[in-house]
This record gives sequence, structure tokens and C-alpha cells, in this order.
Amino acid sequence: MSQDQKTNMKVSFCGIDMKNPLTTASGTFNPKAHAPYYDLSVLGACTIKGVAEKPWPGNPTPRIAEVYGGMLNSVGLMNPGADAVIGDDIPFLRTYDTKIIVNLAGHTVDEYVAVAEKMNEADVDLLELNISCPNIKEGGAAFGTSPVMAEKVTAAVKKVVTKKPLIVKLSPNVTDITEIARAVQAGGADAISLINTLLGMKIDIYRRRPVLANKMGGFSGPAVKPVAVRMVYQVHKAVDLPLIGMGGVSTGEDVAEFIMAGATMVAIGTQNLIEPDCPVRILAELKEFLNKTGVKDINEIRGIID
Amino acid sequence: MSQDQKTNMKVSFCGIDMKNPLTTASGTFNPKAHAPYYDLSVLGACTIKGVAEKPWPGNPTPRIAEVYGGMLNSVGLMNPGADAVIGDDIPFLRTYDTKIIVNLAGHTVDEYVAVAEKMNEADVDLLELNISCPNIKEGGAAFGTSPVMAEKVTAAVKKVVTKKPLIVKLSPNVTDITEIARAVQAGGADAISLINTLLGMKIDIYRRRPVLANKMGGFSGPAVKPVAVRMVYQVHKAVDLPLIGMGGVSTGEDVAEFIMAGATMVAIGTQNLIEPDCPVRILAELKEFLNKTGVKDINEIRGIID
Amino acid sequence: MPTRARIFSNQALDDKIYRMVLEAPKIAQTCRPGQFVNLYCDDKSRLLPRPISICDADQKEGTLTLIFAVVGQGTEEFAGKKAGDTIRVLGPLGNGYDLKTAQGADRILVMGGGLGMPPMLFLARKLNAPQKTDIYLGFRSQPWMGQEFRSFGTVYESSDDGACGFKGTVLDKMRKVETAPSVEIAPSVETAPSVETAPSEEPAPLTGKTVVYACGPKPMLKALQQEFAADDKVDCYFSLEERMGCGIGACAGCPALLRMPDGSIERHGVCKEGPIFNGKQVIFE
Amino acid sequence: MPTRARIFSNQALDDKIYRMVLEAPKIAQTCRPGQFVNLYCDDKSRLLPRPISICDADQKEGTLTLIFAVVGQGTEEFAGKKAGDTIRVLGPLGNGYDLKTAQGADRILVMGGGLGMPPMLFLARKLNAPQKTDIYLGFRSQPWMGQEFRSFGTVYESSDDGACGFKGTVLDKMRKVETAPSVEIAPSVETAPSVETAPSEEPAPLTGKTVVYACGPKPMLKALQQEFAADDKVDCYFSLEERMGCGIGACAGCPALLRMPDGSIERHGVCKEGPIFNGKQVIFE
Ligand SMILES: Cc1cc2nc3c(=O)[nH]c(=O)nc-3n(C[C@H](O)[C@H](O)[C@H](O)COP(=O)(O)OP(=O)(O)OC[C@H]3O[C@@H](n4cnc5c(N)ncnc54)[C@H](O)[C@@H]3O)c2cc1C
Ligand SMILES: Cc1cc2nc3c(=O)[nH]c(=O)nc-3n(C[C@H](O)[C@H](O)[C@H](O)COP(=O)(O)OP(=O)(O)OC[C@H]3O[C@@H](n4cnc5c(N)ncnc54)[C@H](O)[C@@H]3O)c2cc1C
Ligand SMILES: Cc1cc2nc3c(=O)[nH]c(=O)nc-3n(C[C@H](O)[C@H](O)[C@H](O)COP(=O)(O)O)c2cc1C
Ligand SMILES: Cc1cc2nc3c(=O)[nH]c(=O)nc-3n(C[C@H](O)[C@H](O)[C@H](O)COP(=O)(O)O)c2cc1C
Ligand code: FES
Ligand code: FES
Repeated sequence: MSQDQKTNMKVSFCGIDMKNPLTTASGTFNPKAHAPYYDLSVLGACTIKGVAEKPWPGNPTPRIAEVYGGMLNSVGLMNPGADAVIGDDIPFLRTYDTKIIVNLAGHTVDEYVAVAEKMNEADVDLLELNISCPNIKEGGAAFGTSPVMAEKVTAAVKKVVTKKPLIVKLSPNVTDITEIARAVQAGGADAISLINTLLGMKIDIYRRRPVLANKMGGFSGPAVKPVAVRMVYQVHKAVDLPLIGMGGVSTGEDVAEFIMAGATMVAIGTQNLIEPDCPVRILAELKEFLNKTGVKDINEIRGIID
Repeated sequence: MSQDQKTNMKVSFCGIDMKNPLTTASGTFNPKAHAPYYDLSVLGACTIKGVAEKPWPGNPTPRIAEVYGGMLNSVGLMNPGADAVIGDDIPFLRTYDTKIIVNLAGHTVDEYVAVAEKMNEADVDLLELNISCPNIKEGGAAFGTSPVMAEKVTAAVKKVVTKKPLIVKLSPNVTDITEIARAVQAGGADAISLINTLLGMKIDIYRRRPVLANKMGGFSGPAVKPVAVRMVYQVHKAVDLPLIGMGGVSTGEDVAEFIMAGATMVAIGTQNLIEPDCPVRILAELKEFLNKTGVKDINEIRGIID
Repeated sequence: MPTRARIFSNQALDDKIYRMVLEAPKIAQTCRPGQFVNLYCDDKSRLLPRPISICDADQKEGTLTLIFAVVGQGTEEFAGKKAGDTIRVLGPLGNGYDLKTAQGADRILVMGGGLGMPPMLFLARKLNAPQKTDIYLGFRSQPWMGQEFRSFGTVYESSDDGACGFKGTVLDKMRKVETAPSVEIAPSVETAPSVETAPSEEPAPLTGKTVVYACGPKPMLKALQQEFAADDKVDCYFSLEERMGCGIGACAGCPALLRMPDGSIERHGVCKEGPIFNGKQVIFE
Repeated sequence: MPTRARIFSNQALDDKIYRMVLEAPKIAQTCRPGQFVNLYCDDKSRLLPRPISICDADQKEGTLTLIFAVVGQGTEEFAGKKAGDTIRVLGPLGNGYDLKTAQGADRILVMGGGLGMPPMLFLARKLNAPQKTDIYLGFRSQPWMGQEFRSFGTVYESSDDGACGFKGTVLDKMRKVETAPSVEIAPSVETAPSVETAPSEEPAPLTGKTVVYACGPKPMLKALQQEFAADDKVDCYFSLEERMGCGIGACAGCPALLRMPDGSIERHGVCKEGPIFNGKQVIFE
């Protein structure tokens, strides 16, 4: 613990070298909002919020509710559209030494394809297809909860994503996560990320109405971690694709837990919102854990759970 | 708040009068273990642990793990069998002024029918068919996650349960809870209870193995409440059966939240394990909330959320 | 990055209203009126920040003053803190009020309703234009602050039940005062017996260029917007409130709807691009 | 029902081992050796109880002594508590040791390994039979308790690295001592310079009726079971540990597997029907 054993932190993800396995979870990280708090170059990759081809207004407010050990959000993929992101966030992020992952949103297969085509040409490293947002009626969850639809949209997007690896992000709101994972593998996904938010609800019993204007919302934070670890573990056993694990990560030990469950990279979500510079602490904790337990290369411990 | 407005707390559930809507969640309450801590007669009903026709040994230990805001268990429905429960727990509970709900476990339709037949004759008030335990390979979750199987087992059990109302307990580990709810309604269920535990996992990263001997386990406690409230709300809108809501209840306000979401009764689960006499406090808090907000009859607020 | 700050004092001003003074020199040195801080709970079941406006900042002492109402479990936790305890705080956050507009204005109206009042103290101090500043404070009933404002302008109190000052809203009071004929105003800097200036000292009607700074409940802001919508000589700055996930502009949880001069609708985050907006542009739902 | 108890003192005995004295008169009055209490965390992310054995109880003072190791976040939280702080506690829980068997026995062996040692103090005090009691204490390295036991029997220390007493396990030490030829034993009640009795005072071999009370790591208990399995003159009582959900017998989380005299296998909850079991019946997985 005292001497830094210089554990290798580098991982290769879809053939891309990442300086470490840490990334951000889409929608919980904003390059310009977070940049004042720490050097974004500490991250292996930055994953930015879900972007559609055209701007989306998102859902009415309140969009945020607090729950025990986590939060609900019904942001509804509010985003300024692909062009704005290409013109603004992406060049800004390129000034940092970190890979860029762009999360793609759409209501229909065509919309997904449209934004994917644009981002295929953009100066980014990987694309993450979000078929799992519980906050939009069409698209989002509808694709993520049906194996047939999941395969179909993956295949359609994969066809146009010729220049970057394609990650598909799965919803936890399903009976059998491995079924969806196999479907997106069949559709041509290069990698899988999981979990998106659980679908949750909170009622303001004094006002007798849901706290969120949209009634239900996506549940995230430390409270969801056991479900996330379970699903990463199941998917790692079921398919042969690299994984980005996420859901409730707030410490370096949590990162190790996801890696042991089978994740190659691990994304920090809600914790970015409550502790803007948390990746710095989490990375230090991860290194300390690895040193303490004699791990020389982070790749050694991936998926070691039977 | 100061004067007790004497809010009516009585509810009628499947035609049975309950002095209040509180019950216990199966497997988190043991009559003889809890009796020393408070007068069990404060409860509208006592729901006892899952019982099979013959004794079950349950899963290997460790069976319990702590997670953020909750716990995992892989007890695996360890139980002493129907005869022991009929000879022991039930007469003991009958000395209290509370209704008795027995939770039924099985691996196959025949096993479910066998225990249901026995309990149909026993001195209990309602039966709760557990088709949602994530901790046993056959039965349990397999029935609870398929609408076809859920309907089939409900219908088979309903046929022999001639003398008491039959509640069916649903698993939250499904893509669409309303689909399962409609299936058990079609199978003849008199009521629905939900949620059972979410499937979760925790890894001991120092020992590099799951904390639970059984690897995965049922996730319960305050952390799961947003999922539970959402599902009770969805099922209340989808079917026309009375509901027992549960999942993470730890305060009187939580009880009110489930009732507003549509539950007629509300079960306390994990909180029974960490605060043995919690029903006394929770009932007092519920009464205080009702008085404070001018509710004269608890039945007024059921399902008032649009 | 949220740092632990020592609590210098934490006192009840009224039933469920507390005044907390924090040692937070970095924040105190850089903050502007209208900005806020995130306070975090120690209780691990409550992870989201609680945004609280900066009521005042003392650069020399390195302290921040916050005034907050106990409305839920988080503020309940804060109320239980004692001098010497610590609390996690992040800030300053948000844009703060535009003070420049006030320099070119003939009159400044500072309007605080309920818990919207505390941040107006820091604003009024920084404006430091007692001659042309009228300060309207609206209480539900008994006043729990007010005297502090008196060096910075003429203070008018009102309350819903008439327990203090004028019975009615701040807007009702303002209408009565500001539409009366102009006389020279003596700023109530001296130790007047009552906070309210005597009825004889009637202020100027809203003839010159006026800036309205307001913070308070939505109905108050809505009414103010209506009042001044058509009046081009009046600039309005409103402080908005929204449920927040982060407070730093990262979660897209807190958009304000604005109608831009060209008629288009834009969304701007209350936490980072606000909480202060051009009051005439805000669309209230 | 878990009640808040005031902490009288909380001191480090060793690196990561703490001795906490609690004011818990009700528990102190009714508890028996071998019973435990549930301690609860204040941190709301950790809801399950932490079972900790009662190391000693003072009925007159109404205090409980607990000795615990810091192994995770819960015990870390407890270690941070100071005199005057409070902690939630529930108990006494569990069955406790069968003391009657000891009355009819010729010899009593009390064996504590590591954190299994503390509860043996309360046991030894209640047995109060120094003449026929041998107390074996096994440390990893340096001793962090031991003197307290000396009024209640002959104390033998051992340690894994030989840093204190005999180098080896408590069982190794016991084998050496108890199989030597019998002499009259002088209980080391007096203020002997070392805790260990001089090598010359050799105790009786295990000829008469003997009771073994043991608490410690699983390998130690397993070895003890093997040692005495075939010896009908020896009764064994082992204290078992298991991950617990409730500690009161409600969750079925903590079964011990027992082989009954008729060969059948039964499951008994460690928390309510244990933690003390007939050591010969326990099935170690
Ligand atoms: C920019 C800004 C400045 C504010 N300044 C002050 C101030 O100076 N003094 C003051 O008393 N209050 C202020 N508020 C309101 C204050 O943030 C809430 O009263 C407080 O967060 C309630 O927390 P709680 O845990 O007690 O309530 P709970 O209802 O238990 O909180 C649950 C969640 O809802 C959020 N929440 C609840 N009410 C509000 C609200 N009105 N606005 C935003 N989020 C809310 C909480 O932050 C938390 O995430 C301000 C709000 C904003 C947005
Ligand atoms: C009957 C009984 C008596 C005990 N007496 C003592 C004692 O006197 N002194 C002492 O130092 N320790 C004792 N232990 C062990 C003690 O309960 C654990 O070390 C403690 O719970 C660890 O908590 P933690 O939060 O620090 O660890 P964490 O690993 O963070 O705890 C996570 C969860 O696992 C449980 N857990 C972890 N380790 C154990 C364990 N070894 N046994 C049971 N549950 C565990 C915790 O209770 C908690 O629910 C006893 C255990 C039992 C069953
Ligand atoms: C406010 C918010 C916005 C989110 N927006 C997106 C999004 O645009 N696209 C997406 O794939 N996931 C989105 N998510 C889900 C997260 O990326 C992540 O999958 C989830 O929050 C679980 O991780 P956590 O528990 O660490 O937050 C969002 C989550 C939050 C809290
Ligand atoms: C230790 C334990 C054992 C359980 N055993 C059963 C059971 O036998 N039958 C059943 O239907 N549900 C069982 N459950 C699920 C609970 O009844 C309840 O549905 C779930 O715990 C959610 O409620 P809670 O969050 O309040 O605990 C068990 C839960 C726990 C924690
Ligand atoms: S609160 Fe997160 S963007 Fe404003
Ligand atoms: S810990 Fe719950 S029964 Fe023993």
C-alpha cells in the first residue's frame, strides 16, 4: 500500500486503448459543467449525454426527485441536437486527453440511424446506442425491452456506424437481461453497456401527486447497485462482448466490483451529480485497492467471479 | 394533530375486515420471534413465511448480505413444512386479535396445490401464493415471470382454495408487471400482493467471490421502494383486484404512499428485521399523517394518484 | 469538491426558520448576490444537494450567512446542527444578479417574498444605493428579518395576515407606494422606530428607468411579470427555483422556459444559467 | 426497540480492536455469558445489525463491555464513537452458555481464539470455579487482553507468531498442558508476574468429566471437535458465527447445521437457538 506498485490501469475496449477503465455515465456528465472541478483527462473516456439528430425539449419539471440512496429523473433526453454537440461539446472535450463516447437517442429506427450517421462522421471515438431510456414513450425503453426490436435497431444503426465501435446500452427493466444482450450481439453490437435506470416512482403524499411531473422516472444511485452488478455478471456469462458496467458506483471498490463481475470499463453516473470531481477520488481508491490486494494489472481481475 | 380525530383505519380486504391496513411481509416476520417485542394484535394481519407441503432446507450460508439501504437474502424458502406451521405458528397467532395470511411455496404446480389444499383446511384467513421467490430454481420466479405459467399455477391453486381468498404475490423482475397481474387475475386470483424482492448480487472483492453462497439473492429494504411504488401504481391501474403493497416500507408515510398508489393493505418487510417492534411506530406515524392532513377514513386516499 | 465547512452559528429566527453562519472563506470571497450554495446531508439516505441562496457574505471574516426554512428531512437535519459542527457545502453556484443595470437606473425595487427575502440582503448591500432603492419584504405573519435591510433603502413590510406592516402582498404594497406622487425620499438609514418609513414620505412613482429584483414564490413573480410586462422602462430580474439534481449544470434537471425576444422558446438551466433570469422572458407554467 | 445507549468509554486496545463500555442497565441485568447484542449503525446506508458478544456485564453499574475488531464500515463507525456519544443497541440476544454442565464437571476448559476471547471473560466470571478452570487464549501476535481472566482460572496464552506465550494454536498449547501428569493446581489468582502459570504447575490430564467452552475461528472449533469427538467424558459448547439479517430469529438467515444423536440433520438459527451449540453436533461445511 505504501509504495505505489504501479498497477497497470490500461484497458483495451473494442480495440481502443483507454488509460484506465473509468468513464462517465451518459446524462450525468456535462463537459463544460464538470471541467472547472477537475482535469477531465483523468478519465479513460468521457461519455456525454444522449443526443438526437434534432433538439429535444425533454419533459416538464419537476424532473428530479430524491429517493433513499438515489434519485429519480425524468429529464426525457432533453438535448440540443447533434449539430450543437458536434460544434460545441466535442471540440471542447478534444482539448483533453480522454476518449469520447457519444450516447445516441431516437424515437424511431430512422431517428437513431440519422443521428448515428452524423456521429459516425464526427470526431468521437465510440458511439453508445441508448435503447433503454425509461423516460420517453417511443424508442428508448420500447426498443430495450423487446429482443426483436433491440436486434432490429442495433442492426440498422450498425449498418451506418462504419467508423467507430458501437456500444448498445441496455435497460434493467426486463425479465431476462441475457436475452436482450444476446439480441444486440446478434444485431452486431461491438460492446454492451448496462444498466440504464430502473423505472421508479415517488409520491408527494402531502400534495397527493407524483413528485415528478412525468409521474415515473429513471431510478439511479447507490441504491440500484445490487441489480446492476447482478446484470453485468449475468451478461458477462451470456455473451462474448466487452462491457461497460454501471449503476450506483460511488467508490473505487464499487469499480472493482463491476470489473470482477465482468466489466471492462465502468461508468460513474449519479455520483458525478453530487460530487462533481468524484472520478479523481474514485480512481485513487481503485488504485489503492489494487495495490493493497496485490493486483499488478487491472485486466487480471476482470470477470473472475465464477 | 393534537386531538385524535379518530380516523377510520379499518379496511375490507377480499371481504375480510382488517382493523388497519398493516401486515407483515412474508419471510420477515416470525410470530414467536417477534411476539416478545410488541403486541401482535396491533397488526391488521400477520403474514407468515413461505411454507411448502414438506420441509425445505433452504440454501447454504451466507444467506444474508448488506447493501446500500437494504439487504440481499438467499434463504431459499427454508421452512419446516405445512404440518409444523399448522401445529405451531398458527395456533400461536390465533391467540392474538389479528388475521392470518399464510404464504405458500412450491417447486411445481403439484407442490403448490398440495400445500394449498392443506392450508385451505387450516385455521387461517387468507392464502398468499408466492410465485416470485428469486431464490429457488424451479417454481418461484419461473412461475412469476411468465404470464402463461402465472395464470396456470394460479388457476390450479384457486381450484383447491375454496375456503379462503387467494392472494398471488408477484415478482418485480419482469419487463411488464401489468401483464403478469392480468394473467393472475385471469387465473382467478382474489387479490395481488407486490413486490417480492428484486434480484441482486454483491461481490466480496477481497475474497473475490459473491457474498452470498448462492451468488444472487433477493434485494429488499428502503432502497427498492421507488420500484415497488411504481409497480403498485401500475397494477392498480391495470387490474381490478385489491392489492397488498410492499417494498421498502419503513415509516407511516411510506404506508400512505403505497395506499395512494393503490394498495388496500401494506406490508412491512425488512424493517421488521432491523427494528422488531416497528409496526407500533409505523402505525402511530400513519395515524399522525392522516390526522395532520385531515383524512377521516383511510379508504378515502386509496389510489388517489391519477 | 463539496468541502466541509465549520458552522459558526445556527439559530432559529422563527418557527422553522434558521440562520446559519458558515466558515467558508473561498466561497465568501468570490460569491455574488443571487448565487447559491449546495448543502449536503450527512444522512446517507439523502444524497442530493439542497440549494440555499447566499443571504450574505463577509469577505473579511470569510463567513457566509444562509437563512433556510425547515420544509423536509434535509433542512430538518441542517436545523439540528450546532456551532462547531460541520456541513458539506459547494459553491458559489449560479449566475447571480445583474448589478450593472441598477447603476443606470433611476429607481431600484428589491422585492423579497418569504424565503426569497434572505438573498435580497446581500443584493441590497452590494447595490448600495439607498437613495433610489425601495425594499419590499413580504411575510406570512410575524417578521423574522428586516432590520438588516434598513441601511440599504427604504423598507416596506407586508404580511398575509397583517401581523406586520401592510396586510397584503408585496405587490399590493408596492402598488400603493410607488404610484403615489413623488417626494424626496429620505432613506431610512437612521434609527427609525419602525422599519416601515412613515406614510408621509411618499416615494416617486415609477417614472424613470427602474430595475426590479425579485425573489419569492411563483405567484408573486407571475404577478410582478404581469404588472411590468408592457412597461419598457422597467427591467426585471427574477430568481427562480426548481428541483435540482446537481446544481452545477450537469443533469439537465432544472430547465427554465424562456421566451426570447424573437419569439422562440429556449430552455436554460436554473442552476447554472440561472437562478436569475430576465423576468420578462420567464414562461411560468 | 433498539434503544440508544450512552457510551461510557471506547478505547483502542490494539490496532483495530476496541473496548466499548455502554450504559445499558436493562441488558446488563438480564444477560448471560455467551449472549450477544445487536449494534446498529447511524449511517443510513447500513441498516443491518452488527452482532457483538457481551464481553462483560456489570449489573450494579448497569454497564456492558463489548470488545470488537474493526473489519468493515460498520465497526469502523463504532470505533469512531467517543464517550458521551450514543449507539443503538438491542439485546440480550441468543441462548448463552449452559453453565449447569460445568457444575457437575471435574474440569473446565475455556478456549477463546482471537475475537472469540472477549465473551469468555463474562463466562469465566460466572463459572467462578478457578480451581478447575483452565483458560486458553489465542492471539495472532501481541496480547490485547488476558489479565482480566486471572481470577477465574489458570490462564495460558498462545500466539500464531510466538509474540506472546506459546507459539502455536490454543489447541497445540492445550494438548501440551492437559496431557501432562496430574498435580494439584494452584489457580493463579495471586498476582503472578506472568499470566502463564509456571511450567512446573502441570495440570491434570483430561481424566475426569470435562466441559469445553469455546469461541473462535472456525478452524479452531473444527479442530476441537475432532479432538474430543470420541471422548464421551467431554462436553463441548461452541459459539458459532453467521451472517445475520435480524439477530432475533425472524429471517431464517443464520442456520447452523447440527447432526442430532439419532443421525438426523437439523437446522437451528444461530441467533436465537444459538449462538451456543453442543460442539459435537455442529456440522462444519
Ligand atoms: C436556487 C435555489 C435557492 C434556494 N434558496 C433557499 C433559501 O435561501 N432558503 C430556503 O429556505 N430555501 C431555499 N431554496 C429551497 C430549498 O432548496 C428547499 O427548501 C430544500 O432543498 C428542501 O430540502 P428538504 O430536504 O428539507 O426537503 P425535501 O422535500 O425532503 O427534499 C427532497 C428533495 O427535493 C428538493 N427540494 C424540496 N423542495 C425544494 C424547493 N423548494 N426547491 C428546490 N428543491 C427542493 C430537495 O433539494 C431534495 O432534493 C432554494 C432553492 C433553489 C432552487
Ligand atoms: C453471535 C456473534 C457474535 C459476535 N461477536 C463479536 C465480538 O464480540 N467482537 C467482534 O469483533 N466481532 C464479533 N462478531 C463479528 C461481528 O459481528 C462482525 O465483525 C461485524 O458485524 C462486522 O461488521 P462491519 O460492518 O464492520 O463489516 P462489514 O463486512 O462491512 O459488514 C457487512 C455485513 O456483514 C456482516 N458481517 C461481517 N462480518 C461478519 C461476521 N464475522 N459475522 C457475522 N456477520 C458479519 C455485518 O453484520 C454486516 O451485516 C460476532 C458475530 C456473531 C454472529
Ligand atoms: C439525470 C440523468 C440523466 C440520464 N441521461 C441519460 C442519457 O441521456 N442516456 C443514457 O443512456 N443514460 C442516461 N442516464 C442513465 C445513466 O447513464 C446511468 O445508466 C444510470 O444513471 C445508472 O448509473 P448511476 O446509478 O451511477 O447513476 C441518465 C441518468 C441520470 C441520473
Ligand atoms: C429474509 C427474507 C425472506 C423472505 N421470504 C419470503 C417468503 O418466504 N415468501 C415471500 O413471498 N416473500 C419473501 N420475502 C420477500 C418479502 O416478503 C417482501 O416481498 C420483500 O422483502 C420486499 O419488502 P421489504 O423491502 O419491505 O422487505 C422475503 C424477504 C426477506 C428479506
Ligand atoms: S440541477 Fe442539474 S443541471 Fe441544474
Ligand atoms: S439472523 Fe435472522 S434468524 Fe438469525
